[in-house]
Amino acid sequence: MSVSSELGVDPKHGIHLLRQMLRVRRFEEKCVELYSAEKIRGFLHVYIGEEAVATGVLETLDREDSVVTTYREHGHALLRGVSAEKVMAEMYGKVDGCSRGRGGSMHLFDRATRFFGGNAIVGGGIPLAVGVALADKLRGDNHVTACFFGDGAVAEGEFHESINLAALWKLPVLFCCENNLYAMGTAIERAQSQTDLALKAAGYGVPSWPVDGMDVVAVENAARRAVEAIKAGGGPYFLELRTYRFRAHSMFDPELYRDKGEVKEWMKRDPITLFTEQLRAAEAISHENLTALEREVADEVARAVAFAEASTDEPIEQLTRFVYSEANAS
Amino acid sequence: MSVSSELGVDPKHGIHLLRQMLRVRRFEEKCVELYSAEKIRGFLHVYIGEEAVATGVLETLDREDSVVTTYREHGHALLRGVSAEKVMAEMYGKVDGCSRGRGGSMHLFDRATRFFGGNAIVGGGIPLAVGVALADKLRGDNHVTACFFGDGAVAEGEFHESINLAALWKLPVLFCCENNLYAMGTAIERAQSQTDLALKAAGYGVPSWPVDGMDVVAVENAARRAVEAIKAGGGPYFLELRTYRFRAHSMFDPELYRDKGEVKEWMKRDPITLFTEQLRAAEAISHENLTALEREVADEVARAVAFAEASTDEPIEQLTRFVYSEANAS
Amino acid sequence: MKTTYREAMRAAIRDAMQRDDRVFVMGEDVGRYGGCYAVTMGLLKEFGPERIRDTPLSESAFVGAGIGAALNGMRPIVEVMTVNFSLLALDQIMNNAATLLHMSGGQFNVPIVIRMTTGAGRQVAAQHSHSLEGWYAHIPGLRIVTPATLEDARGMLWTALVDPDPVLIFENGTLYNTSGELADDAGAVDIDYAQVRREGDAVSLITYGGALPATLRAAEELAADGIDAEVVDLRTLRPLDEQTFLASARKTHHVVVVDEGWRSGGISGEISARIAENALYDLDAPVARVCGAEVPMPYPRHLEQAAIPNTSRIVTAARELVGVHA
Amino acid sequence: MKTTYREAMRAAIRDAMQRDDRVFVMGEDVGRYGGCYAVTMGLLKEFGPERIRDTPLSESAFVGAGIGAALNGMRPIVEVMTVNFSLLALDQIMNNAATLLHMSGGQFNVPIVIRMTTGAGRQVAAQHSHSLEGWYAHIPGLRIVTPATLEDARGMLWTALVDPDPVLIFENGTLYNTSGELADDAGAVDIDYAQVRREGDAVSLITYGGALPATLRAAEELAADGIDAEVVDLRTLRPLDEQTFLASARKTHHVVVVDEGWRSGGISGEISARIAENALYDLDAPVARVCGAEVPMPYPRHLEQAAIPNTSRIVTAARELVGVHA
Ligand SMILES: Cc1ncc(C[n+]2csc(CCOP(=O)(O)OP(=O)(O)O)c2C)c(N)n1
Ligand SMILES: Cc1ncc(C[n+]2csc(CCOP(=O)(O)OP(=O)(O)O)c2C)c(N)n1
Ligand SMILES: [Mg+2]
Ligand SMILES: [Mg+2]
Repeated sequence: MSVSSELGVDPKHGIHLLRQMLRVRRFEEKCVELYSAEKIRGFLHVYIGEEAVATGVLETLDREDSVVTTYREHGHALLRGVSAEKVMAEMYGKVDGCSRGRGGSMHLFDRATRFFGGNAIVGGGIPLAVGVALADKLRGDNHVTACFFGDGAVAEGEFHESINLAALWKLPVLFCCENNLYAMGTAIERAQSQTDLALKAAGYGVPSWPVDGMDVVAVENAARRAVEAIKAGGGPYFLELRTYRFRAHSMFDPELYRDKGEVKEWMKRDPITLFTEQLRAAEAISHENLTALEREVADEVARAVAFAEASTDEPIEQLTRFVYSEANAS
Repeated sequence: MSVSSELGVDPKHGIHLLRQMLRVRRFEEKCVELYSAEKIRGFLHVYIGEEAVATGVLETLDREDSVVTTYREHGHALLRGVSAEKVMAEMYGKVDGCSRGRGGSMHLFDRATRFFGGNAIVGGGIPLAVGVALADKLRGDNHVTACFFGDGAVAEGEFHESINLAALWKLPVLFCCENNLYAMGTAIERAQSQTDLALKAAGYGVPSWPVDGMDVVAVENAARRAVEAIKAGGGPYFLELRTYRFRAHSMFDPELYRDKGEVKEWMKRDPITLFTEQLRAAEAISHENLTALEREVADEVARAVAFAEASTDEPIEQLTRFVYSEANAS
Repeated sequence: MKTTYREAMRAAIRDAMQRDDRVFVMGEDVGRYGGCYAVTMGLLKEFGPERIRDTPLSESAFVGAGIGAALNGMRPIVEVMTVNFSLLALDQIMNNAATLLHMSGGQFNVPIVIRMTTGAGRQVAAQHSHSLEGWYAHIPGLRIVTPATLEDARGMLWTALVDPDPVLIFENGTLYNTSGELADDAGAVDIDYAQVRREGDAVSLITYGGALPATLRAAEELAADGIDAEVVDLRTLRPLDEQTFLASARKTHHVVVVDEGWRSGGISGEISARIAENALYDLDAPVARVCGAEVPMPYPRHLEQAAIPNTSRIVTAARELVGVHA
Repeated sequence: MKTTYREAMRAAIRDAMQRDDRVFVMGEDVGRYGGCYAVTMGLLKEFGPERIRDTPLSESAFVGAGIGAALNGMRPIVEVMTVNFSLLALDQIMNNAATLLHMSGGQFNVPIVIRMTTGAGRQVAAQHSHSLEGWYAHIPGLRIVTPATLEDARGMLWTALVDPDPVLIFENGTLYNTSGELADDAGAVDIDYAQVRREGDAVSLITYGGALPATLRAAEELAADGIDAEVVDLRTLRPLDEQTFLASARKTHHVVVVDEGWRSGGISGEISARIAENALYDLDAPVARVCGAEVPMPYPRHLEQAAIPNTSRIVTAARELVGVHA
């Protein structure tokens, strides 16, 4: 594939990356609207500003690889190939949702794409990822499990136990720390005695790099390098993906803990704007292309909403299904 | 105090250190005997081989400092000033024991000496130590809390959460990792992806040194340096005290996981033999002194056993005392 | 004075901080964020970061640190954001907070207060909707309290802080916005006794915490039918104030236990068992239970509402009980 | 064939490892040490370190990793050395193992087996003596089994592994040395039903796990007095096989529940409540409970023995029950 020198990627691939980021952005903007309209309820955590991270990383995975993520995972699900329809129906709590409506925003699951959820306990998904990777390794399958978690999760004991286990057993786990500098209202300086998170990985002998999480190409390149090393049998890798959350932590957050100015400053590095500009500068994309792209994405979102609206509620009589497997119901 | 050049310490102090180590050794040797005689029951974990560690560290603490330790803590209690009588009575489960017989070998407690136990959940005492230190700091008291735990505990999430908290809040905690190379039957290489434990501390910005835990003077010097730094406001310190457990993990351990040869090799570095030889070489102690010392220690142990034997059982009617504080009993 | 449950809790914390230097608050986002449920909003400014301490996401360590600080003379209020995350600290709670006094032969009591939000009803799905206060009540050494009224939100904290032993305060998330009148001089209340919130003689509805409002509404509905229900608010789940609910059972001869927690092996079974042990011959019918459905909480509103006790299920249960044997 | 409970468990593991490649064992000291209670002794040599995996002291991570491996097609047997340490893994157990199937709308079942030693009686004091199997039985999504006989030690594991959902096996530490005859072809047994271990018509003694031997001895003593006790071994604490114990209650009209766990809020209350709900009018007396004393376990033998159900307490309770109403 031809790589544009200014761009660092093949222009076609560049447009693909942009489309992926846009899909996530527009989908979530709609979610925020739908939250106000009370179509979506409970907790809603959007990824706006952080799209380059999941986009770059997930680009590097194969179908047989696996993904474990957090409650801020709409983007990850879409990028992994779960349809916007199914994700939106899930947000609505409808029976056609990717988790049959049982999970909602924080618990997107999809077996077909090896998307192991959607975990809302901070750090709670990390041991699962280690186990998924262990199963692959025990079977002799050469796959990677990408595990996403926030800077906040790094303080949890489970992170440490898990990375040690993965390193000790040389498991194919790609630890993707989405460092958006805050855990709810707690800035990383108030949560970590050592804020250079890459140093944590060193304590386990795990190779790690900090990556500019606002640069989708940088993320993709770093992830690709890591995935290759993992698949070559090198054991786990840790990527610290430096990014920023443009919106509130959840829909309940009054955002008292950070300056508007700080947010504005980061917004100048909006990964979508940045990359669009790069594509424009490299003349890889025209104004018309962009408009078409936006229209395409808007259509996808509209279809998703229509699908969710049309989908039905699970009958109340089915409340206690899926507590035990059906053959095993008791 | 005059420091003998070969010895590295004042001879008198050297004899004191030797006595302390001997007190622990002879006490525990008796415990093992009493276990076979079924006077002591349950779990019994002896510290034989590791005495230089607690001896050196505890030497550096003041009365107002605090100690939190594990289930392998007879030595720590004795060295901290809990009487051998009270410790032995506790091992017997008698009412005059330092925990009134309720705790047994793994749960020695003594408020008077700020000995906060005796914790039998691996890693479980570490957060307590952080809290004890936090209380001191909040009150503006310049004291240190020494927290002992094993190499095995370093794998527990609680260790990481706790050292981060202590470092973040610059709390006066002395983390003393008793690295005896095994957690029960699990060698450190099979538990830690990175066996250089000092590197762990670096991940939190906590200063750390490995120390020869078979050399009581080296331990004392390292601990003193750390305690001084902590009291000067430097926040927590981490000492990796390299030692070895000469006996089985507990009285139930068939020791299938290590070579007799390895144990023999380490026994050549018996901290008591080593230090006795040093004292002899420096002519700081004579054969007669040694004999007298042994007699003294034997007497202490004998008195402890007599005391424990003479002490009574808690009446069964008192079974449910100390579930709630007495004024609060319900 | 008009206030809310949230404000009453906050007033209680402020009051305690002012009265006793040894009191401090520690937990995730209690400071700069203002508290996940805004209970501690404004307190950072008032008391500073030493006494309103934001912690990292390290439930086991900061709960354990609270226990250690309590051992060493402080009176910590540890906020675990929600009961769901307290599972990460359960070892500290059960193996340290609840046992240290006993293991040390009475030497080391643990005067800690641990607050947490509990319960379902806000569509936050399976991992964020547990009602585990009844489950925690199984653990000797702990005191478990469940303020359900403004008075208790305002008054239980100080009593809990004065208590020499660990007290866990469970605040049902659906209650924070409850508003009403509270006496200007409202202060400490006991944490020993259940309370009859409504007198009646036809049926006893025994409940606590988040289920109290629905239970009181059910009593009103029943009254409209001529069934005079007594509502007992347990308030403290450990130790249980057996006398109060037994007296009610003896009076009404019919008992419905209402508990948002899962039914099997929950506190509802304990209450039923105690009534059977102590007042079986006073009953005109078996004790009935209206509990949470035995399911990890689903996200959609209609399923969630079907999974937790609501007024109509309580009314139905009471009617059946009284009807059958009336 | 003469065998012990320990050997029967080991045979069950070996058998499962041989039958199914997806089965592996993971836990602290299961390999080189040979298992804290020697259950896995020798298996490392037989199956190698990939399938008999020693883990670091990281309960949350290795239990979670077991769950992840189960999600991804394996059939892990995770050994948590004792129930006391399982508290560190409770978040993984409750918030993942028990909920993933539901949260994923039926997509991700978790075919994991978690074994742990439980119970008191060995003088290992408060932090090492919990009996929490009844408490775990509160959690929907889990199956809780408590093998108390050689047959069950030999047979429950395979059935648990075939089960598509998480099964927790609680092995009472006092049972490991139990020895007796086991059929040479002993194999899988159901994990659905309680079992009557001794028939009788005067009183039902309902129990499980570590308390079964003392209960059977109590039945013998009672028989000497002419009181013919029926002993029901619950075997599975979640879901409870209500029919079996209700049938027994209906037959004997007198019930004593024997449970090593703490009394308040334990499984004993649940059983009492279910009997009240379903068979109240068949009873001649309130359900009695003989449970663990509500105290963190003290170290001395005489106190510990006084804290757990023993034959004489069971006999006394049964005599009182039958006597009063005979
Ligand atoms: C164990 C646990 N504690 C607390 C919470 C509440 N909570 C949800 S998200 C969050 C912040 C997590 O921050 P981070 O890991 O940085 O992820 P981010 O939200 O920034 O993506 C907190 C405290 C939780 N869900 N789980
Ligand atoms: C949380 C927990 N898991 C397991 C155990 C069982 N156990 C007791 S001691 C021990 C080994 C601990 O090793 P280490 O920390 O190195 O201390 P050492 O015994 O070597 O002094 C284990 C696994 C325990 N007590 N607590
Ligand atoms: Mg973050
Ligand atoms: Mg060790």
